[in-house]
Amino acid sequence: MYAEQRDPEFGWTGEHRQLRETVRGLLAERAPVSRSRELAEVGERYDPALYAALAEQVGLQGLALPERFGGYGGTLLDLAIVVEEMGRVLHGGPFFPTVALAAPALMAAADEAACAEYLPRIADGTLTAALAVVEGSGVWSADDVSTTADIGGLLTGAKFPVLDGADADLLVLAARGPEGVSLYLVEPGTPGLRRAPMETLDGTRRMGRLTLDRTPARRIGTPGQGWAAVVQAREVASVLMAAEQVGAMAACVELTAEYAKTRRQFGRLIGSFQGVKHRLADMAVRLEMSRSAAYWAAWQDPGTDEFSFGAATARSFCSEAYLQTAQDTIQLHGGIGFTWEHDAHLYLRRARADMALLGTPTQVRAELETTVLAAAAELDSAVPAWPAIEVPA
Amino acid sequence: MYAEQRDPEFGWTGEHRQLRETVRGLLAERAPVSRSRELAEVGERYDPALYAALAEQVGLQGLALPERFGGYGGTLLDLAIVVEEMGRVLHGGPFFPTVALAAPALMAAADEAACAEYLPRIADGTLTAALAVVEGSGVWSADDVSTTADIGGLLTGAKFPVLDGADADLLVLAARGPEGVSLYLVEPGTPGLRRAPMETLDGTRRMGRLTLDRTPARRIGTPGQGWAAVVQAREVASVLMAAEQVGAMAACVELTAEYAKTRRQFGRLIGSFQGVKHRLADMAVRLEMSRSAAYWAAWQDPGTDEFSFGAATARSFCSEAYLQTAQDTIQLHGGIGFTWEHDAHLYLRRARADMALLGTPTQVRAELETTVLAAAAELDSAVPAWPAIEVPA
Amino acid sequence: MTLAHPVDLPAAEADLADAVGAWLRENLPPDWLAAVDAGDHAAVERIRADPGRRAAWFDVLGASGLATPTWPWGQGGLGLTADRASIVTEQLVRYRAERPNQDFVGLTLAGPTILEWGTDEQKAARLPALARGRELWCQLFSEPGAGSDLAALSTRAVQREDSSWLVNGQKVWNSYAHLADFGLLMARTDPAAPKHRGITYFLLDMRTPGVEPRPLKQMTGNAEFNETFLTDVVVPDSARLGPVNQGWAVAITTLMQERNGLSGRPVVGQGESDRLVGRALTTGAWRDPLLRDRLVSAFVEERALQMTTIRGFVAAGSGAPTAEGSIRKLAHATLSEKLGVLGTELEPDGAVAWDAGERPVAVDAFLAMKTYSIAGGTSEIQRNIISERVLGMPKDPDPERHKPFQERSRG
Amino acid sequence: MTLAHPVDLPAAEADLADAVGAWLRENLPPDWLAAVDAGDHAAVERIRADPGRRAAWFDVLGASGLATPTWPWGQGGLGLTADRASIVTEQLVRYRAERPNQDFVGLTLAGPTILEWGTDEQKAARLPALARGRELWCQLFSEPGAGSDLAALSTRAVQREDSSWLVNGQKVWNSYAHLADFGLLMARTDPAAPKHRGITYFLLDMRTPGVEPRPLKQMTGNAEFNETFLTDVVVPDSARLGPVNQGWAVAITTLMQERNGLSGRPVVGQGESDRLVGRALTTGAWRDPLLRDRLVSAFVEERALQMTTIRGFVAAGSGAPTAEGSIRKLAHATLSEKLGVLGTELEPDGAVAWDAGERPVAVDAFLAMKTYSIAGGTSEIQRNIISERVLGMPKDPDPERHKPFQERSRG
Repeated sequence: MYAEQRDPEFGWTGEHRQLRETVRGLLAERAPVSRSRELAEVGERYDPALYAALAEQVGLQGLALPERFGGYGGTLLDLAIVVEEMGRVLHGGPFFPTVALAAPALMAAADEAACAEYLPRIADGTLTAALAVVEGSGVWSADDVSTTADIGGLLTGAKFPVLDGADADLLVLAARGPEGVSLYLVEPGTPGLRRAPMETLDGTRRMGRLTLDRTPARRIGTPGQGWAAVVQAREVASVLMAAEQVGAMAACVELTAEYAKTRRQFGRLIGSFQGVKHRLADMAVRLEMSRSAAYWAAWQDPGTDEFSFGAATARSFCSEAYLQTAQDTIQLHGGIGFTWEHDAHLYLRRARADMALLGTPTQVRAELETTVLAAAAELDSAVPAWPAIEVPA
Repeated sequence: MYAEQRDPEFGWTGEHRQLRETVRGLLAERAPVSRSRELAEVGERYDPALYAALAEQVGLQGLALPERFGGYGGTLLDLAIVVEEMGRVLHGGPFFPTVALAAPALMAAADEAACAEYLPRIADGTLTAALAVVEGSGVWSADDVSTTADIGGLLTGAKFPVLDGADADLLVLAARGPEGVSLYLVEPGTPGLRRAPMETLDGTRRMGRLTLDRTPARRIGTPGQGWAAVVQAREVASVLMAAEQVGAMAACVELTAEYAKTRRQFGRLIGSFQGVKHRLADMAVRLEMSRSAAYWAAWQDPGTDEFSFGAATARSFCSEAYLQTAQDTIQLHGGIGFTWEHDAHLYLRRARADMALLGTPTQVRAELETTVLAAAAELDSAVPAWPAIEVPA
Repeated sequence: MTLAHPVDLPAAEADLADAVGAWLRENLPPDWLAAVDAGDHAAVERIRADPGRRAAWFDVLGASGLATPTWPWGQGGLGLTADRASIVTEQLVRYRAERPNQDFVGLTLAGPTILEWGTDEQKAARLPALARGRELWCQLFSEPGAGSDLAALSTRAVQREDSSWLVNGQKVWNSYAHLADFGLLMARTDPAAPKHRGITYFLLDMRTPGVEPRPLKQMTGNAEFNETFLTDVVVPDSARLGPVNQGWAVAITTLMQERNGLSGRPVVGQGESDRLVGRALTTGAWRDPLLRDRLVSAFVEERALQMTTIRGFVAAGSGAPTAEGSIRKLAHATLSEKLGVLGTELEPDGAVAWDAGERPVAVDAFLAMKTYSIAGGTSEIQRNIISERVLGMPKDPDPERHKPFQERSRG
Repeated sequence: MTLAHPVDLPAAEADLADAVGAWLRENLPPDWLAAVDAGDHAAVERIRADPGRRAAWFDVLGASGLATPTWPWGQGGLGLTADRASIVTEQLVRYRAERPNQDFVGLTLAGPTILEWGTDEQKAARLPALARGRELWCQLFSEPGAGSDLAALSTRAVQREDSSWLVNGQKVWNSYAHLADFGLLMARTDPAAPKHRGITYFLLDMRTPGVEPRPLKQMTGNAEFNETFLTDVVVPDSARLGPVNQGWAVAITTLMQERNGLSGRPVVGQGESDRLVGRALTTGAWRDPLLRDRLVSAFVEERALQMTTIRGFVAAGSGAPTAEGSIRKLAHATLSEKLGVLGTELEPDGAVAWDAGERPVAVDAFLAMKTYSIAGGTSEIQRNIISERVLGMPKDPDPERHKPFQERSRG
C-alpha cells in the first residue's frame, strides 16, 4: 500500500531530518499554534492558501501517495514526521481527514478508477475528503454499520461524528449492501445527502453529521470487502494520529519546562521544586515511550501483523499518555494554565477529542486480546525482560 | 446484634480514649511489631499467655459480646478501636478470626444453644474459632459453596484458605444442605476432618485447608438461612478489618514521617524534598479518608442498610489504600525499606493478604452496584457536592 | 420579628429545627412559602431572582440573626456553635431561604475576619450590612506575579501625609469583583521587610476611582473571575484592617476560614458520581464492566470524602485546629479530575462533538476538572501544607525567605 | 583458534553472524553443540554448571575476543561497534555460549572503566583475565549512610608512608561480594574537600585481610546482596584507578555504563506480561474483563518499553549520549510494580496462601516488585536526573554542596 520503510529501524536519515525541518519551518511561519487558535476561535475550517502551499511548495498531501496517482512515493514514516510537526502546533482542518483517513481508505479499497480519479486531486491539494464510518456509538466495528445500500446503490442512514464531514469535497462512506459492507463515494450536493456541522470540544478540527436518504453513491473496491479497507485505513490513521500526538506532547513538555525554568516562587525557580521536577520527568517518560510506540509502528510495513500490532499499541499508549500530559501541563502552569489565553487547554481539548476518533483505548485493547493471547501461547522460558541490575544504591 | 452505637458521630468519648490507651499500652509492652515479627519468623501461631491476658485483664475477646453470653455488651465501635490498635503492631493469631469472624457468625446464626455454649468460652479467652466459607475461588458467594451436608448432617468438601483454620478450637462452616446453605459447627478431632496448615504470604496470620469427608457436624440456626448469617458476619469483619488497616496505615505513615525527619541526603533532611513530602501527603490523605470510611461504618447500626453500605465502602477503599501505603512506605525508605530486617515488608504482606480475605475490592464494588443504582435513581438536582471555591490562587 | 436570644433557643436539635422552621413559615412571603410547600422549584427561583424581593427577604432574615448564626449576639448573629448553626442552615436550605453562593466571600471570609481584627467602627459599619445582605464582597489577594506564593504580592500601598494610602498594582482571580461593593485587599506597605512582614490589609471600597475589574476568561470559556487593576487608588486609613505591616496575620484568619469554610452540616449522600451513574444508565455505558467499576470506585471515593468532611466538621466543632481542610481539598481535587474525565467516557462519542444546542454536561465538567487542583491553592501547595503541618516535615528551603522584599528575584 | 582481525570480519550483518556461528560450531565442545542442536536445554545447563568445563570454554571464548567484542583489538576485544557486537551476542546466546549474568560487573562496569582510566599495567593485568572469565567482580560504591547520595560516602582511605592505603568503612548492596575476586571501590581520601572532590577509586583485591562480606537478607527472603565491612584493609597504590581525589569522575564512567548497560540487541517480543497472560488463562482470571484490560495495558506498556530500549540502543550506537537510561529505568520500575501486584490478582486467592511446596511465582514477583524502583538508584533519583539532564531543570538546592565533607551534617 505505502512504499516500503527504510532501514535502519529508528535511524533517522538526512532526508528525514530535512523533511522535518522544512515542515517545522513552514508551520512556524504560517501556522503556529496561535494561528490554529485564531482559526478555531473565529470558526474557520482552515487556511486555504496555506493548504495549497502545503501541496504546491512541499507536496505534503501527496507525500506518501504512489507516483502513478500523482504522489511522491514516500513512506508512511515520512508522513508520520509531517503530522508530528503538525501536532506540535495543533494544526487542524482537512489535512488529517484527507491524507490520514480518506486517502488510505481509497488506496485500501484498491479501486484503480477511483484512485486515478481522486488521489491526484488530493495530492495536488485541490480536493479534501472525509471518511465516514461510525454512527454515533463511537465504536469501529462492522456490526455497528447500519447505514444501508440498496440494490440500486442508494444509501440510507446517518454517520456522526465525521471528521470534516460537513465540509469535505468528497465523502468515503462505509455502508451495508447486499454483499456486506462496502465503501461508497458521495460528493456534496448529491440528492438525499444532508450535512450538518456539529459543535466540537476541539475547535481545530471540524466534525459533521451526515444524513443519507436514498442518496446515490458510487461503490468502490470489491463488493462486500469494504470493512477490510476500513480496518487498513484505521490502522494507518492510528499510527499517524499517534505521531501527531507525539508532536503535541513534545510541545506540552517544552512549554512546561520553559515555564518551570522562568517562573519563580518562594524565592526559587519552580523547576527546582521536586513537586514540579518529578511530574515533568514523568511527562518526559510518557513522551519518550509514546515516541517509541508511534515510530516503531511507522517503521513496520503496512499490511503486516507487526503494523497492525504497532498501530494498536501506539493508539492505546499514546492517546492515554497525551491526555495525561495535557492535564499535567495545566497543573504545572497553575492559574495561568487555566486561562483561555494560554494554549494548554487547546492541547487538552485535542487530546480528549483524539481519544474518541478512532475507537477508544479500551476498545483498542479489547481488539488486541487475540494478539496478546497468541503471544502468550508462544511462551518459552528464555530471556528475562530486563538485564538484572546487580547493584542497588 | 451488637449494642447500639453511641452519639455523637465521630465524637470520641472519654471511654473510647481510655480503651484505646489501655490497648495501645498493653500491646506496646507485650506485643509490639517486633513481637509479631518474631512469632511469624519462628512459625508460632500466637502467644497464649498474652491471649489469656487480653481476655482476663482487659476483656477484649468479649468486649462487644452480649452480657448474657459472658461479654461486656460493648459496641462494634469499641471493638474497632481495639483492632485498629492491633493493626498498628500487626497483631495476628486467633484474635481476628475468633472475634471478628467466627463470633459474629455465631451471633448472626442466632442459635441460642450454640451461642450459650461457645460465646462465653470465646469471651473468657479459652476458645478460639474460625469461620470457613470460601473454597479456593476467593469469592464470597452462596453459589460458590459446594461443600455439601447430607440428610444426616455429614459434611463433604474442602474449604481453603481458612484464617486460622488448621488450628482453631472450633470451626464454623458454611455448607449446602437439603434446605440450602446453613452454618455448621465442627470441632477438631471429628472423624473425616483433615486440617492442613498452608504457607502464607503474611506470616502473622495462619491459614489452613480443611478437607471434609462425611464429617459429622452440628447445624446451627435456621436451616437454609446460613448464608444470611455469613453475609452479616462478613460485614462485621469488613468493618473491623478496615479499622485494623487504618491502624496499620497510621503506623506506616508515622514510620515514614519519622524516617524522613531524621534521614539526611544531599545535605538536607529527605523530608524537605517535595518528592518525599508530596508522596507523604498523599499517604496522609489516603489514611484520613480510610479512617473516615472505617469509622463511619463502625458508627452505623449493624443490620441496617447504612451498615452494609459502610462495610462495603470501607472494605473497598481501605484495602486498596493500605496496599498503596505499604508500597509507598518501602519506596520512601529506599534501600533500608527493602531489607528483611525493616518492618515495611511485614506491612506490605499483611496488606496484600487482607485484600484476599473477605472478597477482593473489585468483588465488593460489583456487590455495591445495586446500592449505587438505587442512589442514582433518587437523584435530584439540589445541593452541589462541594461549596464553590470562589478565589483561586 | 426577631428570634429569642440564643440562650433561650431550644437545646435539642429537633426543637431548634422546629423553632427555626416555625419562624420561617411565619416570616417568609406567602407565595414563597406556598411554592416551597408545593415543591415548585421554578416558582421559588423566580421569586429569588427578583432583586427587590430578594433584598427584602435577606433584610428580614439578617435582622433575625439567622443568616449568620455563628456570629456573636449583638453583632448580627446568634452566637451558635457550628453544630447548632448547621441545624439553622438546614432549615434555611429546606425553604430555599438561604443566602446565595456569591455571598461566600462576605459571609464566610470577610465577616469572621472583621470580627477578629476590626475596630468597633468597622464592625458597626460592616457586620450588620453583611448580615442583611446589603453588600457584595470580593477577595483581592492573588497576583499574577505571586501565584501560589501569595505573600510575594507586589501591589504597593504608600501612606500619604493625610494618613490615607495610595494603592497601585494588579490582582487576579477575583470573582464578582465587577459587581462587588467591597474587596478584601492585601498590599505591600514595607518593601524593605521580608515578604511576610511588609503587608497591610484593607477593606477596599470597590467604587473608589482607579479600581478597574476586567473579566478573565478561563479555559472553560466562561469568565467567572476578574483581573483587577488598581491605579492610584486612594484608600482612607480607616479602611485598614489590623495593624500596619501585619496584614499577613490578618490574611491567615481569612485563609483558615476559606479552607474550613463549610456551609451547613455535611452529610453522606448524593454527589457528582450519582449523577454520572444516572447518565451512564441513559447512555448505556453502565453495561461496560470497566466503566461500571470506575463509576463505583468514584462513588466510594466521593462517599469517603463526604465522611471525611463530616469528621472535619465534628473535629472543628470540638475546636481541634488542623490542616485537615487541605486534606479534603486535595482529595476533592483528585476526585474532581477523575470525574471530569470519566464523565466524557460515558458519552458514546466521548462528548467531543454534539449537535448545536445539545452540549452534554460532561463537556463542562471536563473543562472545569482542573479547577480544584489549582483554584484556592494548587494541589502542590496543599501537599506541602499537609506534609509540614500534619506530618511535621521541614519547610522547603526558600533561599530568599528573610530577604527584604525589594531585593527578591522576580519571575 | 582466534578469529580474524576485526577489519577482516565480514561487513554485512548476516555474514558476520554466519562467521561467528561457524566459529562457535567449530570450537564448542561436541556434546555442548549436540545438546544445543537437539534443543536439549537441560543438557546444556548441566555442562554450563560444571565449573571446570565452564572455565575451559570461557578461556577459549575469551581468547577469541568474542566475549568482549566492543573492547579494542589488542586489549581482549574485537573493536566492534555496539550494533555489530550485538550480532555476536545474539549468536552466543543462540548457542548458550555467553558469559553468565554474574559477570555483569566485570564485563560491563569494570572492563570499560579500566579501559578508560587504567594504567598500562592495570590493563595488562586485568583485561585479559576479565575477557577470559577468570575473575569475578563486585561493586563497592553504596554505603548505608549515603544511600541515594552516593558521593556522600564516608569509607576512609588514608595513604601511608609506603604509599599504600589503609581503608576502613562499610559498604552495602554488594552482589557477589562473598564470591568476588575484585571489587570496584570508592573511598574518601580528602575529608576537607567538598564531597565530590575528595574521593579516590580503587581496584580492591577481595582476598585482602580485613575485607568481610556478610549476606544481607532482603524482604523477599533471599540474600542476593551483601554488606561488606572493611577493617584496616591495606591496599597498594598500584590498585588505585585514576588520580587521587578524582574518583568521582572515574565512578561516572562506571555509572554511565551501568545505566546504558544493555546486553545484546534488544527486540520487541516476549516479556513478563506474556507470562502473566499465560497464567491468567490457567487460573481463569482472563475471563474477568477488568483483569483482561489491565493485562493488555501492561502488555502494551511493556512492548512500548521494549521499543524504547531499541531506540536507546540505536541512539547509543550513533553516539548520542542521553539520560535516556534513566527514562527506561523509571518506566521499567513503574511497570515492574504494576506487574508485581497484577500477578497476585490472577491467582484465585490472591497468592496469599498455598499448600506446602506450591508457592506461586506471583509471590516472588510481588515481593520483588519494588526492586527496580530502589535498586540502582531510586525512582526519585531517576526523576531528578531526567528533569535536570533532559529537560534542563535547575538542580535541587544542596545547602552543603560546597562544604568540606567533614563539616557536613550526617543522618
